[in-house]
Amino acid sequence: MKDDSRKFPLRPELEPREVKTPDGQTITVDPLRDYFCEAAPRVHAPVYVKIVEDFFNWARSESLWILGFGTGCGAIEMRPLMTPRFDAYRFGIQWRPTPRQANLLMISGYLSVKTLKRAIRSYEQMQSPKYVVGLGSCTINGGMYFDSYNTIKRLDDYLPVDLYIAGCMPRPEALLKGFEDLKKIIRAGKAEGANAYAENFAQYKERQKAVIHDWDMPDYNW
Amino acid sequence: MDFQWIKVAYALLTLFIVLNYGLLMTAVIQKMGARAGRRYGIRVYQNYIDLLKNYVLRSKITHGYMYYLGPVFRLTGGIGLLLFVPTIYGSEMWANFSFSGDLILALYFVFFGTLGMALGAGESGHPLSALGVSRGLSQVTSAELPFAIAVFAVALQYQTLSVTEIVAAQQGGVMSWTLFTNPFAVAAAMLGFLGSMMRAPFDVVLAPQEIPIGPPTEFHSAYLALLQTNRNIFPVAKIVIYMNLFFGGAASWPVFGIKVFLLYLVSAFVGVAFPRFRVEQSVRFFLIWGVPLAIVGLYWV
Amino acid sequence: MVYLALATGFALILLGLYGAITRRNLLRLIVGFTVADTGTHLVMVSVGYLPGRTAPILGAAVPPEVAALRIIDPVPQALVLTAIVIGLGVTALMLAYAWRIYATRGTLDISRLRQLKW
Amino acid sequence: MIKRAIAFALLAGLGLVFLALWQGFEPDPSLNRSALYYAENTVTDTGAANIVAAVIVTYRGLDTLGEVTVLFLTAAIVAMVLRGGLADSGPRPGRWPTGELLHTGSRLLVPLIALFGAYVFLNGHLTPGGGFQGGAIIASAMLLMLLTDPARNFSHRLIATTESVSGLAYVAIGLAGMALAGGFLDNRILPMGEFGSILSAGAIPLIYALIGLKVGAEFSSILLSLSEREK
Amino acid sequence: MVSAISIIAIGLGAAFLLGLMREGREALAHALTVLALGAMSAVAVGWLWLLGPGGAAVQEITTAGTMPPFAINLRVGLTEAVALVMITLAGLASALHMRAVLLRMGRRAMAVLLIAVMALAGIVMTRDLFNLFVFFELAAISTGGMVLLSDDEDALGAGFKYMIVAQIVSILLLIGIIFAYHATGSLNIDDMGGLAAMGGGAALAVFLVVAALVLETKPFPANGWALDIYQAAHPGFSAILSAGTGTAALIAVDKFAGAGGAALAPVLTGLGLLTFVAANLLGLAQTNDRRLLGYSSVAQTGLILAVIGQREALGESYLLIAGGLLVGHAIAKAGLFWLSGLVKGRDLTDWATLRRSPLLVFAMATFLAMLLGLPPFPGFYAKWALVHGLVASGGGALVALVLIGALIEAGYLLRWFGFTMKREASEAVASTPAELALVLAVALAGWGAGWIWGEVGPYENLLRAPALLLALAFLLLDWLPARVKNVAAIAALIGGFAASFASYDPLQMIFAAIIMPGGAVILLASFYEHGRRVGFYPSAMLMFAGMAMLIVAQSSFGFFAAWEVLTVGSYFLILRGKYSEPHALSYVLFSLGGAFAIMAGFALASGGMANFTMAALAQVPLTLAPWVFILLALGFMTKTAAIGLHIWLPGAHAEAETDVSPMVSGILLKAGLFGLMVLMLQMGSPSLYGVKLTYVLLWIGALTALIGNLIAAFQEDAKRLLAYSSIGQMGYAIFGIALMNHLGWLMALMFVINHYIYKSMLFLSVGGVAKRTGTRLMYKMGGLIALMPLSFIAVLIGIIAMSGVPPLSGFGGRWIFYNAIMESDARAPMIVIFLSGPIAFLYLFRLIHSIFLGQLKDENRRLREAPFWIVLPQMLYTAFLLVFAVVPGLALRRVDGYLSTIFPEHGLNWDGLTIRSDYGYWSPVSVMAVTVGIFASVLLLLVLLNHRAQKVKQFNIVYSAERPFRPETTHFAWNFFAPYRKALGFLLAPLATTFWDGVTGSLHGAADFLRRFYTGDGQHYAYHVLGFVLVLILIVGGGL
Repeated sequence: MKDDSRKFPLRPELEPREVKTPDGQTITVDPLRDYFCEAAPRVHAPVYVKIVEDFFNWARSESLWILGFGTGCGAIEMRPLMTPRFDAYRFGIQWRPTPRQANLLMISGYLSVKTLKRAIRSYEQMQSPKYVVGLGSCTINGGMYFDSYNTIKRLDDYLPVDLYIAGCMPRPEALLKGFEDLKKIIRAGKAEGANAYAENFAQYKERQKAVIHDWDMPDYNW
Repeated sequence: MDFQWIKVAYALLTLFIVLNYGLLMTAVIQKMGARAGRRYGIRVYQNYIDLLKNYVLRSKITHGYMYYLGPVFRLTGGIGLLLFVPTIYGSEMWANFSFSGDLILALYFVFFGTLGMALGAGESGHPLSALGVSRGLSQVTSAELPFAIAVFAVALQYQTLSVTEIVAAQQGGVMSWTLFTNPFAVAAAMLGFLGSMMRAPFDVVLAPQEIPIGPPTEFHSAYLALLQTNRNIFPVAKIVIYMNLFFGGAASWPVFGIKVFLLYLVSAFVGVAFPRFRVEQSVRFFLIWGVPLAIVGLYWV
Repeated sequence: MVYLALATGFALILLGLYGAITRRNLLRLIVGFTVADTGTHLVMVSVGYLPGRTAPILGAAVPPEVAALRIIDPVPQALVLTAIVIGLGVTALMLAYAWRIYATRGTLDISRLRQLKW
Repeated sequence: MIKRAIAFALLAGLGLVFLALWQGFEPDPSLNRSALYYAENTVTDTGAANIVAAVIVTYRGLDTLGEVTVLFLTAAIVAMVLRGGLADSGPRPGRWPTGELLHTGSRLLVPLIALFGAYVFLNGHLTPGGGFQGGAIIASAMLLMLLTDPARNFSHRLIATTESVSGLAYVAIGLAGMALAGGFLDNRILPMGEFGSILSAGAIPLIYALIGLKVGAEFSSILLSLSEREK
Repeated sequence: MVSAISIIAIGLGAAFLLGLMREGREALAHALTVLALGAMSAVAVGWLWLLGPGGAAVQEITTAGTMPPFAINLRVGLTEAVALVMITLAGLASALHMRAVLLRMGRRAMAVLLIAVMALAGIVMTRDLFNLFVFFELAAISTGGMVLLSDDEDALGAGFKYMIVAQIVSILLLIGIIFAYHATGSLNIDDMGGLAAMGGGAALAVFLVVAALVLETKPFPANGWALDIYQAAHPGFSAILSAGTGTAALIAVDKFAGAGGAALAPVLTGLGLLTFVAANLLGLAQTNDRRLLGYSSVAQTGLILAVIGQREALGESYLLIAGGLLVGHAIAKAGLFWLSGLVKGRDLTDWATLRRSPLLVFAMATFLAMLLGLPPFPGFYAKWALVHGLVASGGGALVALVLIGALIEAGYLLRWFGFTMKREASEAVASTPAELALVLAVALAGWGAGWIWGEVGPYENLLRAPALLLALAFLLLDWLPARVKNVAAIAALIGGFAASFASYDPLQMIFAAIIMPGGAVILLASFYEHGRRVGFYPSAMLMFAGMAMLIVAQSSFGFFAAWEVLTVGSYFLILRGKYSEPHALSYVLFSLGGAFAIMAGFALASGGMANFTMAALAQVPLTLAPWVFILLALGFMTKTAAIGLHIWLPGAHAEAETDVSPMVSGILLKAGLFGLMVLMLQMGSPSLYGVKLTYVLLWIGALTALIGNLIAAFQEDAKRLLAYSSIGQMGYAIFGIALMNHLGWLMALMFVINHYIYKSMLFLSVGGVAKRTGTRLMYKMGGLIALMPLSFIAVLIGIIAMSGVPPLSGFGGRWIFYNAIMESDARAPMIVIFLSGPIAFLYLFRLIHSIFLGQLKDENRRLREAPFWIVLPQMLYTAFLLVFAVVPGLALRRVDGYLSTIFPEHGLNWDGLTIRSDYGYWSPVSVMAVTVGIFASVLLLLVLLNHRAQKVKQFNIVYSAERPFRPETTHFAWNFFAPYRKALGFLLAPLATTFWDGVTGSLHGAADFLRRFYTGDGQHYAYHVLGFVLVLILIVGGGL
């Protein structure tokens, strides 16, 4: 994306560059256009009949694959979920190392602006239907960092949050409860954050760019 | 040769049985692993849900044709392997398409899926996928050595390359299994088996987080679902070969179920007990332990 | 007598060659070869000598009828003449070379002519 | 030092070879078959009294032709070599003039020497002597002239012509022998004459005369070339 | 006809006439000189004609009307006539060549030239020993004169050194002559037969004469003077010195050899071979072209000297051999010296300037080929006959020396040719048309000589072989545009196949099919090339002709000739690559080494018999059989690049041009396989010390497969990867043949076809990609799948086929292979070959991944698909592979049937669509159907679910929530199998390379050390001469 109001110059590797081809011609490579897909996200409305869609939603709710991405101190509260004491696996929950295969993004605690960019990327690289859960007060209103220059205050402004789990920090038990609630939302067919994100794409981007000054990526990270 | 179309139906039935068996068995084994760690572990039907979820994801991307075809190759490899080997000894019905070729066909068909998957992972453009492929190929090719030599020892032992005939030669009691008639070859082959199961200590190929998860890093939705399907069929198909070659085969579905389960359990036990090898360590491991064992097995005949 | 001549000839050859292969000066070298040549010629005529006979020229002293018994072998004599002339030619040529070498190189030292080697 | 030692060793080895030859040498008690043939047949074949001359000019005529050629060749090469250096030699300061005495003496002697040379080569088939000896004597006349008057100009042309014409004539006689007599350089193309007389022995005197002229010219040419270098 | 003595008379007369000329009439003088030399040549040629085809009797010429021995006599027989023709023609041509310098130096120089030629003619003709001396002296003095013609300042020194040596020689000669005369009472050489047997002084005299005469042939080590002259003299004169003087000296030795008696022959042989080997070794260290030619002359003369020494042993073929070597050497050396006159610089690399003129390159190639004894030149027939003759007389060790020397000679001569073709060319050659015409005429004379030798020898005349003529015809067409020639070449290949189609047996048929139609398919790719492509088509057609002749060869000679032809053709082809100079050299050296082994093997097998059929290999006596087998197998395995002999292959195949790589890889390698097959077909499996040789071959094959594959996995260069893969694949093929059973051979034959197809295809694809990307390094490519889809498909199909994954045709090969080894009980090599099997996957995957998958680079973003003509053959191969995968029976069944006639046991059964062996079964159609069925179903499912997938671009990958930096850093390709290297890297130690480097290094070191012997000091040379004589006398005397 070319934006004249850009406050920070593009990284050198993203600047358009002149390249000599093997047969001697000179061509221009614009990395942002040539290396990244520019298409905008689509809305994927439920297309099957209600009963089938319900069945699918049930399956989705019982197979929550979390992206192993810890943004803040809350990440430490997620580890015990794998231990014998909490054993989240029995609820169909597991961690995946790649956003392509995950469908639940846990924002575990405060989110600095720098990390926000990564979170957005990761979220956009997940496949819908996908869900966002905000962990702790920091994602709700900034929490104890409400006056920090460097954290975002309201996660929902930037990513479509399906569920918040309050607390500072919430205990693993709270998380388990949170997953139960999320499952309910999914089963009810109300966890359509991905579609909301696609529908209100422009607004989301506006808000994201308002805080991320060195925006050096395409609008949507496929 | 007259081909009977009913064989297709039998094949589909075999496939159905094996798929379900695989899904359940892997869940059970995972659960056993969890129990060993004092957890409940996943639900027995969890694999079905995951599979279904992945099949019906709404959005998907593609990196190109080979990326698209990679999982197809992979699953074709798994299904093909299953169908080219007689599943149940002595049954025309469950011999499936084994009339197409013998043991050699099965051995080489293993690579069909591997190659396709590697190509698909390659086209995803992810360097870590390629890294995973590099590790996987290095490891698999060396794990293949003791296995191939052992297989050859068995073929020499029974003077045939036909799987059915090899199983036939092992009938007549436990003591006529290859396991007892040529223990070294079997030991070597089992080392190779461990190497090809992608379980610890040979799972650095998929090393989660380090190279996210290796070759399938970019795969998702139905692609991943196909791979998952394959992960439930392919090991079973592979174990069927081992079972037929070394453990007397199976004359009925219950025997089949038990033997496959036990063999699978071997790799699971080893996996629980041992840490990871680096790739070059596993390559050396197979060359230092696997190959000599296999050679002893070969000369044993 | 003939042995003495022969020995002298051989000695001359050796002497001449010794000079030719140890002296560095081109002119001395040529002289050495001339000496050796002379020795060769001496050897040649000595070989053709038959004790107690005379030169192979017929006439009053040696009538043709008895020539076979009276004359020495004429062939080496003929050969030596040729050899002498050829030796002369070679010597002249070497001298000319020596002159030319001196003119272009300014030296008569054979060890300085080692530009071509290996 | 090493060089000397090597030279010594090598020559000692050669000396041993010579010693073996010397020890094994046994003078022939009688003429060998070649010599015997010449002794018995020279007169009838060639009519020459000097058997050596007959051998040189006739039986081994090809050698002699080669010999003459050697001189011709040497003369040509020496001229070539010396001419090549002409450019860089430059003019040299004049010499002291040679005295009147020398001039006169040489003028007196030169014709005599030349005449003697001619005598020697013309009688080559009868008495000791021959073309080479005669030619050398003629060349000594030349040498005398050069010594007495280094500044004197000689006609190269004349010398060269003499050289070439006599050489050509020699070759022609040789070919004539092929056409008219028994083979190349057969001397019987001319009448044999009376044994012992000056006009006998077929072409031998003629050939010797040609050789004499040629050798004289060639020696002169070589001397001239060498002396001109000194001017 | 005028008497031959008129050669002497004319020479002398003209020389004297020149004396009459005035200064300033040089042009006239030159005309006279040329006229005289022309007349001399005419007489010589006339006599050659009379004595040769005319069948006239030997001419005795007497002088002075007196019979020998009392007068000098001359003799002209066939040998003399040949020598006279060479000498006079060399003189004539040199007079023309040296026109400028002769005009400058004047009539005297011309007279000297005339006399030199005359003297050489005299040496040849005379039968009188002293007369011989006179002519030698004339020759020596005139040499002294001719040296002065040079512009080189150092010529003076060289001339003087020469005079020193000449003086010593003449003294020795005179002493020898006079004592010989003393002993025999005659000067006639004919009277001196067996003189040495008299012992004492006579023997010493003989040895002195022999030593002096031999010294004239410039034997090692007493030849420093000669080299200085070669280096310093005017090349025109060097030509005479080499072609004329050398010839004359050899004739003189030959004449007098009879006097030396039996003891002399081995000495001459030893001396000759010592000279041959040593001079060639010394030649290795040379950079000055003329000195190099000098060494080569010395060496060749030495070889002929050795032949003279073996005259008795060689019997009837003596003349053919000595003459062939002599004529070949004379023509070639004269031509090369004249060529060196056209080249300004004196360094070997300066010869690159010749490249500007294809005609001169042709001439140079001709000359070098003549020197090396390549077909169809006289030296080829001579070398073949020599080796056979030596073997017949039990001189096996001599054969080894001859061949080693020849190989070293090939080393420096071809290195020089490589320089000429590949080094930086300065300015164009400034040659006048006359000079050009002269050189070309000499080159053509070489071809003519080749024809004559072919006619008179007891072998087939190669220049009558239609295939070879067809290839040579392309030399004449070389001025046409490349595309026209390409059409002609394809037509020739197809036509050749159609013409001989019916006469092949199935084994030949398989090879013929890949050679001719197969070659034509590859040639389709050549349509891509524009311009004239000078030299490509003659070379390629030469290779194809050689291959075509090879497979139908009946006699060992025909087989070997074909082998050489294809080697030469492929060498020129490989040399065309941009950076292929060193690789082409090592290729041709290995090939020639192999060829020599083959020649020795055939000679051993035939016991020296000239006409030996291939079928007679079966009757080789049991004691010899293993050695024959080893030699022949070794020779063939240089071509298949078996382990240890493989180091030439990667470079040669990788650096060759795009359309050449598939030819040399897909087709040329099969020549070695064919040879091995024929060998084993005829000889079976002989045993040596109780070890079956085929068992050794099994090991070689297995190790080759292992190492070839392993190294391939670690290559970064795509073409090198394929090249190493070829090595590995050839290992498989050798393994298959060495199994010596039905299925092993079936596999090998299948493999011949399959390897041709997929290796050609892969080389073309990779070549096309390399053409577009401008690099062969795979890690610089990547992501080309979308830009070059057709190439990708070709590579994909190729690697699937090659790795043996069902359902494509490669699997058939594997299946047969496993069945084949089931029958064999050689388990240990089997294990090794198992090890190598899976490694193929590694490099194949790497090939396709690094090039086509992964990240596309900046500079490659706008690439187009490879050129149409390069893609077209690939698509044909793809189609063929697919068809072949379903119905392998098309070819397999016929081959199987044929093999049943050789190995009746354990064949295949054809049961409908299923193929059955004794052990297993395989139904290609079912495999294909099942696989395609499953694949289609699964694909359908995937398309159903994912048909709306969003196509993303190359950086749209998950990257730990970051994004890739640049494609270069995101493409994982370099050192792709790093873990494997860690584990197995020790196997990659370049042992073979180190070994061969050591060999060449020590040869070069030896040469560099040895040549310090030639200090350049004239007196040292005198020592050498004296020492040489003494040692010679010691040796011969000791033998008395």
